[in-house]
Amino acid sequence: MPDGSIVRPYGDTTGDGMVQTSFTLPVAAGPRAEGAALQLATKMGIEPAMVVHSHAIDAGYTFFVVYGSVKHLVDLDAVVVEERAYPLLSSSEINGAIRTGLNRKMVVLGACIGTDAHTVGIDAILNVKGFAGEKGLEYLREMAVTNLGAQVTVPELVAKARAARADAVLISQVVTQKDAHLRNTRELAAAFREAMGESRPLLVVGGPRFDPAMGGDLGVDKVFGRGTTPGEVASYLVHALVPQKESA
Amino acid sequence: MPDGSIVRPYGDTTGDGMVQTSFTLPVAAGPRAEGAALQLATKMGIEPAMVVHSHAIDAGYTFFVVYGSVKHLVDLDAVVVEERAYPLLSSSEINGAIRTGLNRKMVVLGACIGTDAHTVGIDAILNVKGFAGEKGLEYLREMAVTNLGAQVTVPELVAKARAARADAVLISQVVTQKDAHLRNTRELAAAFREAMGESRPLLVVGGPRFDPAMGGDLGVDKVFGRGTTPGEVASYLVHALVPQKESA
Amino acid sequence: MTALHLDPALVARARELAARAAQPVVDLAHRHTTVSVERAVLRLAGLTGTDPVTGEGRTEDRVPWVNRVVDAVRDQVGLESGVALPVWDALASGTSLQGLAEQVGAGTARFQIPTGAAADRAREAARDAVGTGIARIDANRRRREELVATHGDPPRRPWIYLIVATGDIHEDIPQAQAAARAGADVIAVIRSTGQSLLDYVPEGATRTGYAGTYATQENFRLMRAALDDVSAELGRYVRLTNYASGLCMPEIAVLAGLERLDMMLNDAMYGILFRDINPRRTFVDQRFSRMVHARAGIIINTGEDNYLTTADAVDEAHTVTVSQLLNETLAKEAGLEDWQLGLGHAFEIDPDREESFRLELAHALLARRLFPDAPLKWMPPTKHMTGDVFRGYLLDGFFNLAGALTGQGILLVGMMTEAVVTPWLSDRDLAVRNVRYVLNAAGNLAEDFAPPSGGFIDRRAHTVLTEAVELLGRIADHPEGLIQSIADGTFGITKRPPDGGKGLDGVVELGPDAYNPALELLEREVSRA
Amino acid sequence: MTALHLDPALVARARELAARAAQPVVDLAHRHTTVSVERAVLRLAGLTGTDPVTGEGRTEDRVPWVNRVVDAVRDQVGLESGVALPVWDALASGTSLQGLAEQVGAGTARFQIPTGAAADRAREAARDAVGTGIARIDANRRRREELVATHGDPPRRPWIYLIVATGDIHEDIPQAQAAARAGADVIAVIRSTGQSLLDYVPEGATRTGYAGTYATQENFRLMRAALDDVSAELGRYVRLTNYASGLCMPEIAVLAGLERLDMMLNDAMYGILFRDINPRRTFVDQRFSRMVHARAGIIINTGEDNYLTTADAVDEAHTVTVSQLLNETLAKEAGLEDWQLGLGHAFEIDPDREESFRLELAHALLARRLFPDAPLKWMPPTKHMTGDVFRGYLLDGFFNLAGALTGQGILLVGMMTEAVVTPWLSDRDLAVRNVRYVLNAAGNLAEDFAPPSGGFIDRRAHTVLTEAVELLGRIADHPEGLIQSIADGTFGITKRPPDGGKGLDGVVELGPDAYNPALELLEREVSRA
Ligand code: B12
Ligand code: B12
Ligand SMILES: Cc1ncc(COP(=O)(O)O)c(C=O)c1O
Ligand SMILES: Cc1ncc(COP(=O)(O)O)c(C=O)c1O
Repeated sequence: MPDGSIVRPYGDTTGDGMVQTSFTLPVAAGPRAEGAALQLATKMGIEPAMVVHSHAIDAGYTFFVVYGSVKHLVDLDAVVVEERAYPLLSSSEINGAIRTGLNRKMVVLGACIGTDAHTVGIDAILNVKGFAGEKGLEYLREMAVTNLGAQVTVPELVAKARAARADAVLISQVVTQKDAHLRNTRELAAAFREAMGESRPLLVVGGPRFDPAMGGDLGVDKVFGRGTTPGEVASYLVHALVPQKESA
Repeated sequence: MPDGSIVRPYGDTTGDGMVQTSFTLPVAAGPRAEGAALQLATKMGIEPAMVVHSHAIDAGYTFFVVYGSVKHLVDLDAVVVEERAYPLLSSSEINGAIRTGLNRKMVVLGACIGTDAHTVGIDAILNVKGFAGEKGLEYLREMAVTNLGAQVTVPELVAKARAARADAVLISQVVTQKDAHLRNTRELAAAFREAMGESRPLLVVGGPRFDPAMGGDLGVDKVFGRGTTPGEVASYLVHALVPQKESA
Repeated sequence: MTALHLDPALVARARELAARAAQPVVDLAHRHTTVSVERAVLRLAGLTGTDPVTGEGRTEDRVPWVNRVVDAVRDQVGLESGVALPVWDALASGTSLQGLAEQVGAGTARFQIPTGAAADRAREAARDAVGTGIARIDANRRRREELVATHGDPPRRPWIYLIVATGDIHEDIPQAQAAARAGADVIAVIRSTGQSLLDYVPEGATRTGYAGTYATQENFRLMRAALDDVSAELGRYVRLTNYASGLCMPEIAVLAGLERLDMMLNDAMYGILFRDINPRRTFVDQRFSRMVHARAGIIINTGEDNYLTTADAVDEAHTVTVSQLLNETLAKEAGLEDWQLGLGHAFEIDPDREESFRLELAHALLARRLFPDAPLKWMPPTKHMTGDVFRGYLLDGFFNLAGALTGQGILLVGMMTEAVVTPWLSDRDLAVRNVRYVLNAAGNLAEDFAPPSGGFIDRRAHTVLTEAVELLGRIADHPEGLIQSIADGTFGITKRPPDGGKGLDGVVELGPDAYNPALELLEREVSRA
Repeated sequence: MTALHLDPALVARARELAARAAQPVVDLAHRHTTVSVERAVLRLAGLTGTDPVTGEGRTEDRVPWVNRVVDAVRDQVGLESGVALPVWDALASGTSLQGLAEQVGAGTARFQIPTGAAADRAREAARDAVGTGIARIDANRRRREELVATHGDPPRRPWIYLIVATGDIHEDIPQAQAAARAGADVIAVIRSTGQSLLDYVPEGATRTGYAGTYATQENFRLMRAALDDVSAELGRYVRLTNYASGLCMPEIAVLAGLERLDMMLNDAMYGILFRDINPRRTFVDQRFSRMVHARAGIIINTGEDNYLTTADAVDEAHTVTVSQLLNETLAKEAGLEDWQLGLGHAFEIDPDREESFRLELAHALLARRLFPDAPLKWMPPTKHMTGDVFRGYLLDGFFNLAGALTGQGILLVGMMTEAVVTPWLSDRDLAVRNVRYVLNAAGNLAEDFAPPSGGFIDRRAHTVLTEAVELLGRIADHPEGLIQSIADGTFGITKRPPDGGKGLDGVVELGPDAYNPALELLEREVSRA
């Protein structure tokens, strides 16, 4: 592996730029379809592109597998990484920080909003059982966690958050078809802004298809993606909600 | 399937532009690598791109699977198809055309050049056994076919072609690593130009990784790719070598 | 094939305990009705359409007339007697059911509970009206039998079951036809997320679902017609499946019968556990819906596979067996026969676990032996699928092999993109190629598959059966049986209290004069069974 | 595991016929030497390096001194007596072997065949010189045994065998180490296309191969050292493999012994059939090379898999069995023991063929039963692999399963990109994950795999064995045995006449006074065997 900041995909030789791709075109199988596949591959920057496989799907579609070298360079310096801007804390550090910094329990609400009924993800974060060996937030003595479960409507959630004087609201979105997760998240953010303005709780969303970099444009404070662990989330909550000097 | 001339890849909805791609980057697994993968996907035109999987390979590499929608449009009208510019003839038509049009047997030489020892492809075209149910060129009464087998050097081949007064020389190139097939083909074309100029035999090359459209730039008369059948080749030879009016 | 033998005494005990555990639920169902059961009665009597003044423009948001009428009856006279008596009493004046609905819309309809002769007339009229719906269901059943006779059944078991889920019926249709041409024997159209929580059945041809397409009578009709075309084209009857479980189980069951669907996902507990629907509501609804399925000759598919997405497939394997036995008991009580019981189970063991494949075989064989005459539904890996689609394609191949080795009846084809997107056209095509390879190349490997008694697979199967019997014992011994065990989180480690969840307000205790013409007509079926 | 039993009489008959069919080849080998055998003698005596004035700059194009010397001897006095006598006679004057080579380069060296006392002195000197090479091979064998003892052998069978082939030794090394960390037990570095047709062994660390990396002593050394490092890191001795078959079989075998390679592709017929090398040349070369391997404790891998890439895997299955029996006979005659016989076979049946997987199992089981003590080498699908890499990944999974079910010894890991490119880093990584899944999840399925006698698999195995015995009979009955059958196109439907092909001019009939110190020292081995 080269240590320069410019890299290319690696097939079997440094710099060969090799990638694999597959897709279906709504074109009947045949030379025209193959040509169309090559055209697309070329537009994707694969040159030379090899259409190594194609087969008809039903009458009007053709599936392709294409291999080749992409001309694009990857500039590692230009990569914006959501580097964790806060330390990973142990359970006792977290409890300690809250006790001293907040001198009351931190109130956390969790739910799956909209029609999404996938609770395994939020449960993994909240329930004692936890995830990847880490216990969930409910296990933390200084957090008062309520898991509202699935299919909670945004209005319900806003009402519950106000009533519970929640410090943070954690929501999960797993269904992404037609970008449902993005729309629902924006709707949530808007509703909280609307209802509580500045005094709104910290909004945290998570789900396997979120890009952690997109928090800002969704109007929430933090976005967690694939494979998040409870510890990361708890540490973030402390970082974001407990006066800094203390949590240091 | 839409009949417009502009199409996009099809995932599960017309126009969604969905594609799958996978590649390895010479970057240690981690957020930086994920970001790099997203950057590459974006450069390939995949927006939004989802890095749906990644795992470390050894210490310094990461493998990625990415899904997403490519913004590129495929213009079917712009597709240059090597439409067969000649009719597919039956064995008897071919023999007939040669007899009447050439009034002698058509002399065909076949070989794998360079260090390439893959003969199954050329054998499929030449040997009686044939391919995909079609008998090979040796089966045609009016063709005098010699299969020189594998690992024939270019000088040997030129000499043999001259001696045999070959009408056509068919060569196969299967190994493509480091574009060996392209280099070898160009070398072959140059050698024949050199040695015989205008009077050189028809040069036909084939192999699974050739793009039939690239004949010109390789300096040969015709290129055949994946899944070629003997009938296509024989028909082409008649088309190219037998005075037109006759072969009609 | 294998000689795996189960202790017949243990098996008998399991069934007896399951019956006992389910009894409180059956009693509950006999004592109650629900808004959806009553709406189903009106649907059988032919009431369709929606109230044009409701909804936000999209037909699928409009409130169906059946809801308006049942709500009106409930407001005015309550549902303790069912809707049939007040409605057909109101119709005695001569107005049509549709006309009455419009009066309800206009707020001019008045209901009362008829008594004496009026009640007799209302009962009779209701029976006739509902009878036409049942007759149509019967006709569809005969029609199916004819079509199977002409086009033929799939060449071999397991039947290949494919899902389409674009959200748009007009995208679903070509994809379903493509899937059938590619080899699918059964097409399932999954519903838009959360439809199961709507307390009404949307209407019309819909194009706006999320991760699934609305289950509407019109969508049913369009898809069944499209599949009839490919069936003729392919010379093989292609079956259509949809989902009953949810708040509208009874009505969807009726619509499935009216539009000749062939299979329905119908689980006695799925709605409770995975949609947080009230247990009482679900238990009343499921019984009615299953009686309709029984009459329609529809094969039900149960949802035990879902447990393994929230619970561990090895630790909780016995809960699947317990649930299968409970679903069987409840299904038979509702008149379904063995050949209609597509009991569910799944290939959900962590693939990184040592011996995972042989554990799967042990579980699948246990189900096969326990329900020899049921067309078991074998579900693919989902929970442990990842974005590594190559690995996913391999796992699905081994899932297919397990299906062939253990003689499963219905094989839900797994998708390599399970962890990524709802299936693409190409995912489905590749998935069927995977199935075809495995069945052609290794389909008969069962001949060489003979887990020795006392061997790993044999021991595992017996362990699971024993654990299942123990659990059934605990459930049966509790006065409230099943209902209590659900509250305790026995299935899918999900706790659901008897009075929690959605739709409880739609449950009504029946009065002495309660009358439900559909039940009356269908009970015959049950007694026949 | 399975009870497949082969008729012992038939098996015995097969071996006896194989021995008879191979005898003419053995006799031929005894009566001849080749330029490569003689060069191997000089290499054992320590002659290395290339003639600087040859080649086009790249070291790998330069002519090695061993070639220059053997050619010079041949020009001046012929090779009928071998090189040892004339060379060590010339060295009597006191010059070093290296010095003599330079004289040859300068054209000043003069050779003669010594007689009487001079001949005795030359023989003795030659024996001592070659003895040092043999001693180094022996030391390497002991060293391997030590390292295996310290690091340990792979935890289980089959051993996982991975190929690297970048063409550049410096890309190969990190890839080989990555492969080992990913789980490879054996690393094979395939050669640049066509190296096997070079009548010399290139020298140096090379970066310019096509679809493979040159087999050079330096490349051997670099890779073995790199693997020794990972072996220590992983606590598992990672074996290294290269290819002997070709025009330089004897020399490459010597280099493999000198650099402690652990396995070598070495087939008595591969060069003939797939590289059009002259049959006589190959038969003489293979015997010498195998004697060296025997001494070095190297496991050979034969190439029957290749037949199935040009011939149909079902129609010609028996030719694989025949070839395995011939390779066994010839190997034993050369002193190799059962544990050194990695006999090849492959999963090459058309996957679209009904029952293809069970046919594969039948063939693989036959080999397993026929050679119970040999570490069979199980080769993946190649011919029927296509650009559909998903299908390819699935096929490789079933290939892995077949390997586990039938107890194969060495599993050459298949690549999903087989039909596309030489393996990428990621292909290899995904391929090992595939193997790991199959072996972890289903590795013990053999316990449940019991093809009934009289069943499909049993019948197929017997058919193939019977066809093999018939063919062996026909070969054995012919005066020229094997040589004739090769001319007839018996293997891989490829015809190779005795006097055709490359390298015939390198074959020399031995004279009465012929002397080969290496053979003399190695024969002991043979007689020991
Ligand atoms: C389990 C499961 C179900 C179960 C859910 C049970 C339950 N109570 O949750 C059941 C069977 C009920 C189900 C049903 C459906 N499912 Co579902 N299901 C899955 C499955 C197999 C696994 C999901 C899962 O549990 N992952 C494990 C958890 C731990 O991972 P996770 O969710 O990513 O969570 C982690 C991170 O994302 C993050 N995280 C997640 N949420 C949050 C929240 C916060 C605040 C934070 C900080 C972090 C965080 O932390 C977690 C731990 O690392 C996936 C396929 C797959 N393999 O991914 C499909 C999948 C998610 N389902 C899908 C669909 C479509 C459905 C249905 C709509 C299908 C249908 N029409 O019937 C139904 C209806 C569900 C509904 N109404 O929403 C699709 C979604 C497609 C898409 N991308 O839009 C998937 C991808 C399958 C597919 N390919 O079709 N499903
Ligand atoms: C069979 C085979 C072999 C056999 C060859 C036997 C023989 N006598 O041909 C053996 C085992 C000897 C072999 C050896 C090697 N092989 Co090989 N082999 C293959 C394999 C499995 C199949 C090729 C084949 O027969 N295809 C079937 C024929 C019918 O298809 P085809 O060649 O494409 O031909 C069709 C068309 O292309 C066209 N066509 C082809 N030629 C011509 C010519 C004309 C004039 C026309 C008109 C048409 C035409 O028509 C044909 C019919 O449709 C491929 C992998 C694969 N599945 O493709 C690897 C493959 C080609 N081999 C490969 C390699 C690297 C080698 C080796 C170099 C490996 C090594 N270092 O040891 C060696 C050495 C070979 C050498 N020196 O060239 C690589 C090439 C990689 C690359 N793209 O550069 C492949 C792709 C495998 C891999 N992924 O590594 N191989
Ligand atoms: C038995 C059963 N019913 C219904 C469904 C679908 O329910 P919903 O539409 O609520 O996702 C499923 C899905 O897994 C199921 O298993
Ligand atoms: C027995 C044997 N030897 C050698 C080779 C490699 O030979 P070459 O380097 O000529 O490709 C192979 C490759 O398949 C083989 O099977």
